[in-house]
Amino acid sequence: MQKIGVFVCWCGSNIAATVDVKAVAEALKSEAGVVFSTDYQYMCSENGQAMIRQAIREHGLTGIVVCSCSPRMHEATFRKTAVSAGLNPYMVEIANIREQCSWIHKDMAEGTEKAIVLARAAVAKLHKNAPLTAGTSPVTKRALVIGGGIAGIQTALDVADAGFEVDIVEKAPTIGGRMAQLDKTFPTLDCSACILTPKMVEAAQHEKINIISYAELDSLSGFVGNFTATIRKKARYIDEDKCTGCGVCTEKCPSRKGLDDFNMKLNKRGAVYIPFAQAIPNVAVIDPEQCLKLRTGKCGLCQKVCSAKAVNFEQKDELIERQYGAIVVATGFKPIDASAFNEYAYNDSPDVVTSLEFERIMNAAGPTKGQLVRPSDREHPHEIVFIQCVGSRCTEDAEKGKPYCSKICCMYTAKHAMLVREKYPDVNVHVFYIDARTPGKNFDEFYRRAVEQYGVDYIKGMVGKVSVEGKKLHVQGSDLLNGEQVHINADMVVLATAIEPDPTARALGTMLTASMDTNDFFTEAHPKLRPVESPTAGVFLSGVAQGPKDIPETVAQAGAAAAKVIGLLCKNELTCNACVAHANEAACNGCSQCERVCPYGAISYEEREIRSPEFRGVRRIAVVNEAVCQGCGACTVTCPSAAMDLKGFTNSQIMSEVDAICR
Amino acid sequence: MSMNREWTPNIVAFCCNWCSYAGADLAGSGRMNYPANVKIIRIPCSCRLNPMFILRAFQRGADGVILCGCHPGDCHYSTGNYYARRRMTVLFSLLDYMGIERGRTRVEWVSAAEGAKFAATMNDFVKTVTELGENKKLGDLRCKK
Amino acid sequence: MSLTNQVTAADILRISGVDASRCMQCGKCSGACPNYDEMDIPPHRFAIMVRQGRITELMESQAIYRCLSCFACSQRCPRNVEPAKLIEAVRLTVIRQKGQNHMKADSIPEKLDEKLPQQAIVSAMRKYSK
Amino acid sequence: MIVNRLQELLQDDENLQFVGWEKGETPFDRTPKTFTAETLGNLCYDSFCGSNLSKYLLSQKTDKKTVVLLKPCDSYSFNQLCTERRLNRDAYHVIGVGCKGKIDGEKIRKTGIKGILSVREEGETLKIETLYGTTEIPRKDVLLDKCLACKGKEHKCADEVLGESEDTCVGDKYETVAKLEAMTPDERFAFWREELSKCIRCNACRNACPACSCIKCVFDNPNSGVQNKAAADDFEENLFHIIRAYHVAGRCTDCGECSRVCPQGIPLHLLNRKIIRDVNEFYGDYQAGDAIGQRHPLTDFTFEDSEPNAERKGGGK
Repeated sequence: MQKIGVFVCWCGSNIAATVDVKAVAEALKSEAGVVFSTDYQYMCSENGQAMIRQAIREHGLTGIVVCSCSPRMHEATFRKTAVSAGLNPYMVEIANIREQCSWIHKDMAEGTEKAIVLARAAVAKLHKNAPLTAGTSPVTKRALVIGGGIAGIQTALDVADAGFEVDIVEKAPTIGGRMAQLDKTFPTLDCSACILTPKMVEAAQHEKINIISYAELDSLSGFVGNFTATIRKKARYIDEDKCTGCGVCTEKCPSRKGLDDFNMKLNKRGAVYIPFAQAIPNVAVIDPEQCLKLRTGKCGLCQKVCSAKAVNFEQKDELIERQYGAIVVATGFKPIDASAFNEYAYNDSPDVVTSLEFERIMNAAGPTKGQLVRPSDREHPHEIVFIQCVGSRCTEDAEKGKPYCSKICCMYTAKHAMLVREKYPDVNVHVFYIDARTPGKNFDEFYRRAVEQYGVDYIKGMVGKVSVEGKKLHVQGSDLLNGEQVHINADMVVLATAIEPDPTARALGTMLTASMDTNDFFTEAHPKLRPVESPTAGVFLSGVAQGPKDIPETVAQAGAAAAKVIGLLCKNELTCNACVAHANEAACNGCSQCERVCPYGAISYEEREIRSPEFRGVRRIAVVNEAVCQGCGACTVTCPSAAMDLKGFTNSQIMSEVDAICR
Repeated sequence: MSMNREWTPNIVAFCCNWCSYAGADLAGSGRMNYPANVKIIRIPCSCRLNPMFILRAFQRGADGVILCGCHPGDCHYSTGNYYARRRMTVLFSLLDYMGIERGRTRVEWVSAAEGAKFAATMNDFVKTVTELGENKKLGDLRCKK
Repeated sequence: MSLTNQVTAADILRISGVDASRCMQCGKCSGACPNYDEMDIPPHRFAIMVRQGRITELMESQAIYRCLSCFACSQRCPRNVEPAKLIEAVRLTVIRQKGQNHMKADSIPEKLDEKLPQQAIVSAMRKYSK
Repeated sequence: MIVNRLQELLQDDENLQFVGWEKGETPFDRTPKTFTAETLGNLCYDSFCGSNLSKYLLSQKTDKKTVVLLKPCDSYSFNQLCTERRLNRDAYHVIGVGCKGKIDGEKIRKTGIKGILSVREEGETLKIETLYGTTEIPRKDVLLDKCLACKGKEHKCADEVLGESEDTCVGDKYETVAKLEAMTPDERFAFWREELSKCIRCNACRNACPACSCIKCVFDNPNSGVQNKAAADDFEENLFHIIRAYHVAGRCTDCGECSRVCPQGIPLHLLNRKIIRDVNEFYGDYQAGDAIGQRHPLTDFTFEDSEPNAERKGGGK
């Protein structure tokens, strides 16, 4: 039997004006288990707290009920008070007689009656309370960043600068990501490589950063602070430590059939290649699909010409297992496949290109050395049509495309249009757009410059059809503002294709038990207040993996994610939530239903020796990882045998409250 | 004490800790009136509400039971209210099927900012249950006549 | 003959099964329309006018007869609004009210010209006779 | 035929055990039973083997490989128990046995036939030997109620199938549910009070139900807050059936055992069937036990699910 003390607060006149506090204290004296009951003007004041401490000691109280303001206000205060008098903090219950009683009722009798009921419910619950201890778990002081684009690089740099080790896992042979493929960046038009490559070098040279390139996460277990990751480092058939990046092998390779991914497959490359000049690591990689030696056993020319003896055809995939305290998802995006949009003749003409392809064409290190020429005949174009929203803003039930706005296309199209007009004033540029969306610092000014200074012809409306007519592309579209259909004979058409999460994201989300939306973007823990955290503790989000965004936003989010990671890693141990679920092994069926509704993947199962009146032997039992459980209670209701219960909000506690209220 | 007053229903309101309980607090800070016969029980999430709690409340004399939780999509635990929504849909339909008036059970999504909605919801719910009158059925839906 | 019965946007929704409010006025339909110059009301305006309830104007338009029913607009629409179905629905309401055919099978041969697509002839027969 | 096949299996592994039915004391009784090589001769399979062996398997676990006979409808329960990890699929050799609907002994009695000695099947006719001579009744007149809501002749889980099956479903199985939904709340309440007041709390429904298979029932669990403590707590007594129906929601395969075994003839399956109908209507068609590993609708959700408050006549449409 508990020995319970009841403390009724006046809160000045806030409570006392509509609740007869003395009558409440008096009425509670007759409740079973209540050995002490009193009232005071301000329970939360130092005097009030001293009164509680004294009562706990004098009467040997095992638990206290404070009838006062909302527990959201002072529950923490009174728990501390209890602790300082030697009670367990979870032996405190609050009856909310201010916000949910005195403030909403005007009649004294009514208010007093309700306050008594609320206090009784708190006493009834307290009878079933048990002391709880929040567990702790250690923190591995190393972070894993998945994805080596600008988002991943920035997060890694910020975390590493705070003194923590970071591993970047990048699936491509080099870090750099999409930003490395860009020519210029809006709205400042500075060269993408010029601002990215120094960061890549900084990451490579940082003593706390370890870049694991050409690798993917193979499996993951554990929980916040204690993840164990297995990383598959794919065979690149080149010894990374020996290769000097001299590039001799890439020149000598006789195979010339591989498509250059870095240049959006616009040109061919050898079977052994370095993605681009500033690649990091600056190490070659062999494409096993194209390599004659690996396919037929004949050739091996690269091995002969390599003075560093770095070529190793025997290399195998390597599995690396490491411990991490935090994981950052920075898997980025890819443009959607434009081939579904054949109304724009993407499949019919090489002169219809996507924006990222156009980016490579405009880039001095690209397939045309930066010369704006038509891919079909390498001739200089005179009329270019840009089409925006290709695959963006489509309804869910449309046969193709994405329902969201890809956010960056308006700006990069303005950038492309401007760059073309600046370098080649003889080229006419038309942009078909639905809405020009330019919210961002200096964004609208940038777009207006394209129109006003560079004379780009913006046409409000969509293109209905592009058809190949001889060497020309006949573009037929709407000019909604003029109320007419326009026809343009263009030399090139550039499609601002929607962006989508990288295809590896879905499997990664499953591995991390990090929730995703229907478009495979990672979901944030709270859309406004916790935008860089996944609901899964210890998993953080950086860059487009979470939703479409441009470079400045990505860098800002990368820094924010890093701050969250640092905040986690600088702790030596984590205090877990004390109100966690717990399975009663004697009643657990091991049926797996609770596991299915757990949003955190906190429930697993183990075979356990059970000795109960109903069962003797080894049985499958649910086990809750207390470091991961957040205490929502979804599992407790799914459990048909009530084996799963939630500490602090147990079935019998809530039942007792119900009984007290309905008495 | 209640002898001289006319009958008023006894209402149990289960509120999730993160949105609706805070919404109820906000109704209080805003001094928005709703009847005193609404008693709130705090649960961590709407998905913690076991149908047994509702049945128990009815059986012990509650005349109406309402669950308030975060709006779908805003759950603190990300998915709890989606499960609660399905569970309550099925339960309410079953109770209705057994003759318990639908008006005695309700789910309402109330955010931490919706103090006014909380008060309005409670006023409306109390009105509905008052019109239905005393709940004699569930306490009486027993195996022996 | 005047169009006496009031036709509402809801009627068009019911007949066509198309929710015109989903249209974002991108104009891709009108950009795709092969008979744009003949349409006094182009496809994208059908969507917005249905949404605004301006059905009578649509019923009095020439566009409902000039639409080739090639379905290019419906096929291209990124939001599944399917303007061709809206046009068809408006045309149907006219025919139902007038109680007569806009075109008779006998009058087709003289209207034929060799550029007319096969589909337009088939569609015309289906559209203009009850 | 079945026993022959089982003998064959014994030749490969003499340690096999078999779960089937055995003849009971009355002409209609068929009791679930585990057989060994020695007792296999007592195994019987005929038109009175209505009971669902899936649940029985839970109490018959051994290290030995078990051969189990499942009718098409039993296979759903078997799958569901495998989904819930209560049974290990690999531990069983499942023989799907043909079923053309099982006979309800009660229904034969209710026809007024007295002094029954034995029953013989001849095609679609039952020949009943009584103390007073032989009578005949059509087989289809005395099928179990659950057979009239047959889920089909397909075995959802079987390593081999012996014999032919037939879909004996007649009419709409939701007919009675719909009829109840169409009543006023007071009429519905009266109906259920009338039915549930017959309950003697014998727990036969709980014992027979393959979904109601908790190792420790919530009503026996002191931590549940609803444990039955005799007269001190009438909660269990009052609300047992609602809670039972809710606890098997999404997991009930509609096997009909609850009503079949109820000595008081309470149509308990009408509660489960209502939930099944609702779940199908709200969340799309779902059949518990269709396959192993399914995620049932109450442990799942979509963002667009309907709201609980929506007004539905009698909880129906």
